[in-house]
Amino acid sequence: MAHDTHIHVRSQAEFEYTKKKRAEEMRGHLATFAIMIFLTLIAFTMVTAGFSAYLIVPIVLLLAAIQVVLQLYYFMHMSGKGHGMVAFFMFCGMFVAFITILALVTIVWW
Amino acid sequence: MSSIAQKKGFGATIWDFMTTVDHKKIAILYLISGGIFFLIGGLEAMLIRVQLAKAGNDFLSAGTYNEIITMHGTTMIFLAAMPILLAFMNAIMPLQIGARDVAFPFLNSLGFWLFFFGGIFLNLSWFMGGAPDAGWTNYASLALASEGKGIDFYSLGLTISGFGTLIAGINFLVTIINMRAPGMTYMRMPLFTWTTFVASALILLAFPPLTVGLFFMVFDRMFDANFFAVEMGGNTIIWEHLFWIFGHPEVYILILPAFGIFSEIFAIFSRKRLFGYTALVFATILIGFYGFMVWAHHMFTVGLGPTANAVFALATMIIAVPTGIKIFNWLLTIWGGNISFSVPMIYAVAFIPSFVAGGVTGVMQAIAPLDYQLHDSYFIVAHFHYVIVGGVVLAILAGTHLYWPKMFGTMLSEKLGKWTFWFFFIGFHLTFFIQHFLGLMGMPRRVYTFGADQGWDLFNAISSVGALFMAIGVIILLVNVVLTSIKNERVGNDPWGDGRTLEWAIASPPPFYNFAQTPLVRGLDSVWIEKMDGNKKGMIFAEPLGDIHMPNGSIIPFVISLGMFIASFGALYFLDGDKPWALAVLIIGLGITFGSMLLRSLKDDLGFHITKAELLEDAKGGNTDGH
Amino acid sequence: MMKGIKKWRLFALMTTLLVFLAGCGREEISTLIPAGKVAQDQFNLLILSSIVMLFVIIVVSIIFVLAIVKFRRSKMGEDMIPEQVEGSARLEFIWTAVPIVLLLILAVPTVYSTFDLADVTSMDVQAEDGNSTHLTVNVTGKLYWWEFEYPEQGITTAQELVVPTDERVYFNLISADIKHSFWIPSIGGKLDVNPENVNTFYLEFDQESSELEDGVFYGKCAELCGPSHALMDFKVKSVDREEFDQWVTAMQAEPTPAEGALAQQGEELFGQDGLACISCHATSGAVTASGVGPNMATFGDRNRVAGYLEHNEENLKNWIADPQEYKPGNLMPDAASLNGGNELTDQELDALAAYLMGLSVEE
Amino acid sequence: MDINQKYTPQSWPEHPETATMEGKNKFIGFWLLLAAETVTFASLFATYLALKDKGPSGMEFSAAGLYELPLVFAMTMILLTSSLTSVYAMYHMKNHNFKAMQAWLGITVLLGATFLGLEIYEFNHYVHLGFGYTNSAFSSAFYTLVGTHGAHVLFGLSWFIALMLRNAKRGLNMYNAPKFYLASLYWHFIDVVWVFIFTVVYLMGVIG
Ligand code: HEA
Ligand code: HEA
Ligand SMILES: [Cu+2]
Repeated sequence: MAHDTHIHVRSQAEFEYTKKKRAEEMRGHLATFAIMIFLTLIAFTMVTAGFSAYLIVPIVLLLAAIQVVLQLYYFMHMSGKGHGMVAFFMFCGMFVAFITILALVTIVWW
Repeated sequence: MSSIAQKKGFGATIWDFMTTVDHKKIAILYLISGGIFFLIGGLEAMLIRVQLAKAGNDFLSAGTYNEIITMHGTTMIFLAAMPILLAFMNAIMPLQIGARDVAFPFLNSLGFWLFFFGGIFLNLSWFMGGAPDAGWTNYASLALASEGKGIDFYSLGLTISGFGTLIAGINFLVTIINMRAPGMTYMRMPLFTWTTFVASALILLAFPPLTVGLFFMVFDRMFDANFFAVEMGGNTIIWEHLFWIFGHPEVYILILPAFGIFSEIFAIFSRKRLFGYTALVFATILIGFYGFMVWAHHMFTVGLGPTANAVFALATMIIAVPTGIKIFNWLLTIWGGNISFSVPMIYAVAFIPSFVAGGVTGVMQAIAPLDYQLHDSYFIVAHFHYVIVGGVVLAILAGTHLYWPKMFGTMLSEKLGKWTFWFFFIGFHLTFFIQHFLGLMGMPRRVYTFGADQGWDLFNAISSVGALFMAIGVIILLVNVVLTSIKNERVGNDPWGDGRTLEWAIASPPPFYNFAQTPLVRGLDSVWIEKMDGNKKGMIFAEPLGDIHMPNGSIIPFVISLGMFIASFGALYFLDGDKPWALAVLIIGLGITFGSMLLRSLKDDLGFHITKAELLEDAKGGNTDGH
Repeated sequence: MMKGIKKWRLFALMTTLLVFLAGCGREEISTLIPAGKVAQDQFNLLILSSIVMLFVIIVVSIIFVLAIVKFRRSKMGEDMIPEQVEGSARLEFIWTAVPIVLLLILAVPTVYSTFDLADVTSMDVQAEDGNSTHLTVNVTGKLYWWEFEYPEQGITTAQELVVPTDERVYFNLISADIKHSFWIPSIGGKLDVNPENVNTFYLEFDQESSELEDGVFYGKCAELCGPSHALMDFKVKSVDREEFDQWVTAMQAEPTPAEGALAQQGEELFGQDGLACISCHATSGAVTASGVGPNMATFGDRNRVAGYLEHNEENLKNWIADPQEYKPGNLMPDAASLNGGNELTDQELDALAAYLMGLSVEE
Repeated sequence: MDINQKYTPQSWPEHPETATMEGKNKFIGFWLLLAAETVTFASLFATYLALKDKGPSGMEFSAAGLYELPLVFAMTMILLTSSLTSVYAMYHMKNHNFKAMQAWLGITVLLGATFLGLEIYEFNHYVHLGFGYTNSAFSSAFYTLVGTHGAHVLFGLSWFIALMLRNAKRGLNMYNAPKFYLASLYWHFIDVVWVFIFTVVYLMGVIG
């Protein structure tokens, strides 16, 4: 642990390059955000518009799922380098979450 | 017990342990407190068996009996078996992967103290108006109706110790993911490390539902919430689901590390590489995975409907396959080996038929329609003691003998060890084998007495005699520990002579900084590889000798946990009205906890360095504890 | 049909074997001596699975014993280093495949039986006269006693279930308080008695209980429900259909007044002007309301006092005087508290006992 | 690692949050905690769904009649935006621009606090309608689920504030960079949970 931080000073070109890359990434995040707002709008409008519940429920759930994927993969960088184990455990967690919810909505009230 | 104890005064030793963040010392703390809880749980088991020794016995009253079985189950599972396994994980796993310490030494200590205070809190219920009495499963309708504070002790105590366990689980996972020595790929990790990994993953994902369930329980009982209050629309089956979503993975949290310990033992004492290492690893992962999909097999009689019952029955049966893979790979490991029957190996060998017997009754229970008969009968009690005592407890006893030299630098007596084994093993089968038939003969579990007219007298009496044998075995073990510590004959790195993994390449007990130089791992069973290559040291190094960075000890984890402990008493009583002090206690307790957390985050604690010179000095003097 | 009988012979053989092994549980209560279709099905599953499990254990044991006998160090020599075998794909395949096959053998009857035993579709089937073709009993679990209501017959009894033999009897189960579980081991597996929902299943009684030594099957509560969980027993009388119908008729009739001075004094004490026991305990079988305490209409016919004590006046009097002593945590007030704080005299207890023992619908 | 080591944007590593061993450990450990939190919230959601609209006979409240969508919509927008502002903060953290990071974090905190205020207002409103915590199984489950989320928001806010104050004078270094990063991860996770809350509780509640 003693030797794990050696300081690496980047060349100006390297530095400019990463900076540009980051700025681009940030624009991507802005777009992601716009999509999330848009999805939320759709969800709320659908409900207020009063379509049939059979139509709305699957769609709003799908929209929520998309939003979550956006959050996890873009804002939280879950696809980034060094996130292999992270993704694995998050998926395990989601799996357990899923069966828990499935069980309690199906086999509690008979 | 160790050399440190003799050099320092008693007070200083205590302080040392209270502030330690060293995984090896924390392991000792886990072992001692888990051991004491095991004795308490065992004592409760003896009381159960005395009460049931004859029909119509009135040794214990009905209410007391329910408290005792509840505390027996809870203590054994949460406060004895799991912590003792955590002790071995702490002591051995970082050494096996060649790490300097665990990923979060501070949290490691916090995890221990939370478990410890949670356990003490739970057991104090005996002296403060009655222990919990709704069974270790604490089913909601009974728990809500239970008078007194017992159930609140249960909920709060398990919440606290549960947080401790969760922290330990995260800590081990990160350690294994990040801190492996160079060359220690996942598929070169010793099996005990693998099982630690999977068990920790189960802890990570199984404890949250329990915590949530316990919160509901607290809210329902103390704040008039209605999660389980039927007349207010609540539903008690929710508790059953949450409990078992936790509860079934929990039994694999117990058995997987036990499998790990036995895997090490089979290889060492057969002097042979584990047969089908890859299969063993994947079987471990599969068991962990399936473990989450079968919980409703504890609820076959609840009335979930035939579809749910059939699905869960089939899912449960599947677990027999990976478990069988393990059993047969172990058999093939000893097959063609050169078996030395030292005490750990005797346990390992005895484990196989015992556990298989328990496992196959598990599969019988998985047959849902048959389980309608077996459920909540003594057949179940027989099943789970066969897997737990025949699996987990045998592993704990084996591990205690196997790793005692590594933890304390001296060997437990082989002779007394064999006496313990025979008493315990015979007693175990005597106690529990016959309980299968009691169950089939119609005896329900959790009955404080039974009438003489039902034909269960003889078998119960035999069962109680068996328990006595087990107690004698345990007492011999205690004698063994005391005598060994008095004699204190020091041993070298590899006292069993056939060590295969990294923990056997380091001094017993290891210096507080573990490996002075991080080892380089060249394959599975790295020490064995080096030995076969004629490298006497048992390892080669991945780095030159240099300064080592170490974390400082800290009393803060202790204080944080103490604060929670104090606050729990306040939480227990502050709604009572007649106890105005309770609110103050609650606030003071929380104040201590949050204050010390704040202190921790404000004060930078950057640790210290051991210099190369000191390390060289150490190596020369053979001084192992670094002081 | 022939084939079926042959199968039964094999099972009978195994049965004797197992019963022998089990040191013969009592036939009133042992799952090993099934006395009805459901228990028989479950027993067959037990035998089938035991055979499979025995096979597994034997295979493991053989390998195991051979290994530890053949490869001990005393034989192999102190210094011998065994070959470090990595594994074998073929063996892995075998011990994956064989257990799967064994499990499939178990899986088929498991699924079949799970659905079969849960099949209550014919419960509400009605015969031409508008009555349903099968008997239905509503069971309510209460703190340490059982109530059995026969909705179509309009009668209620407690603690002792009376059922006809050789037909399907359907049960609706619900709890009035804490979760219980309804179990008659020799007749069939248990089903939980939850506070929030009605559970339904069926049982069949193939044997008349009068053939048993004790004259009744034993039933149990199988789910921890408080201090007296162990004592929450009930009994089952299975009688042929004719006798059952007679019993129903007798239950529906007005109870006959108590005979004899002592019993009449007891009736007085039991009534509103005495201790008011009657406000919790009905004494007529012809009620459908859910009672606070057990219905006493059949008390004299019972096999046990309080579900588990021997059926005699002594126990009855002890029980009335101090119910908490016999079933801790039960909801019956002790006699003194009903009597303005005074203990009942022996004479009063005698009277109550005489009255209660006289309550009967069987002749 | 030396806590007093000063960095320039040039010497600041590309992934400061995982550049040290401590950072790496914290990073993985925190994600694991989030996996556990996922299961925690799943248990709460599952219970809520099982108990939705369940209460004593004659209960006057139901999800369809109770919830007020405009308020929830406003809360959603605010929280989503705060997620974006915390992304901005991390953007500047990686560029080693401490001031900008603090500023964006400040905005995040303000948005979060507004959200929390609205939630408290909402709860208060329901309670005044007579929909108290102990009213029914439904009310207990609702308040516990949404309230647990609220508690997470509160904790996230305190965390941000503590970090901002503690490091105001020190600036960014390798010791606190992982902490800032984790706090922002936590914030995103809170947002993820909220997405499900507004979908499953409110939207699906309103349509009945
Ligand atoms: C360490 C603990 C542990 C372990 C490992 C297990 C392992 C298993 N358990 Fe057990 N169980 C408990 C602890 C454990 N259990 C406890 C504590 C309870 C009761 C809780 C309570 O109610 O208080 C319980 C209860 C319990 C029930 C509920 C019974 C009831 O209450 O009605 C069931 C039902 O399916 C079950 C099944 C199984 C199965 C199928 C396995 C399997 O994992 C076993 C697999 C192993 C083998 C099968 C043997 C080896 C395999 C071979 C040699 C291959 C060939 C085998 C075949 C083809 C069969 N268990
Ligand atoms: C890890 C788990 C574990 C372990 C190791 C054990 C170990 C034992 N258990 Fe336990 N048991 C459970 C977990 C465990 N049990 C659970 C979960 C339940 C269900 C509870 C419930 O229904 O809610 C249960 C229930 C249970 C019952 C059923 C009670 C009932 O349903 O009414 C019985 C009855 O025989 C029993 C017996 C025993 C015995 C004889 C041992 C023996 O193996 C114990 C051996 C140990 C000793 C004998 C130590 C003795 C020590 C001394 C004598 C020294 C004392 C001295 C000092 C304190 C200094 N257990
Ligand atoms: Cu299980």
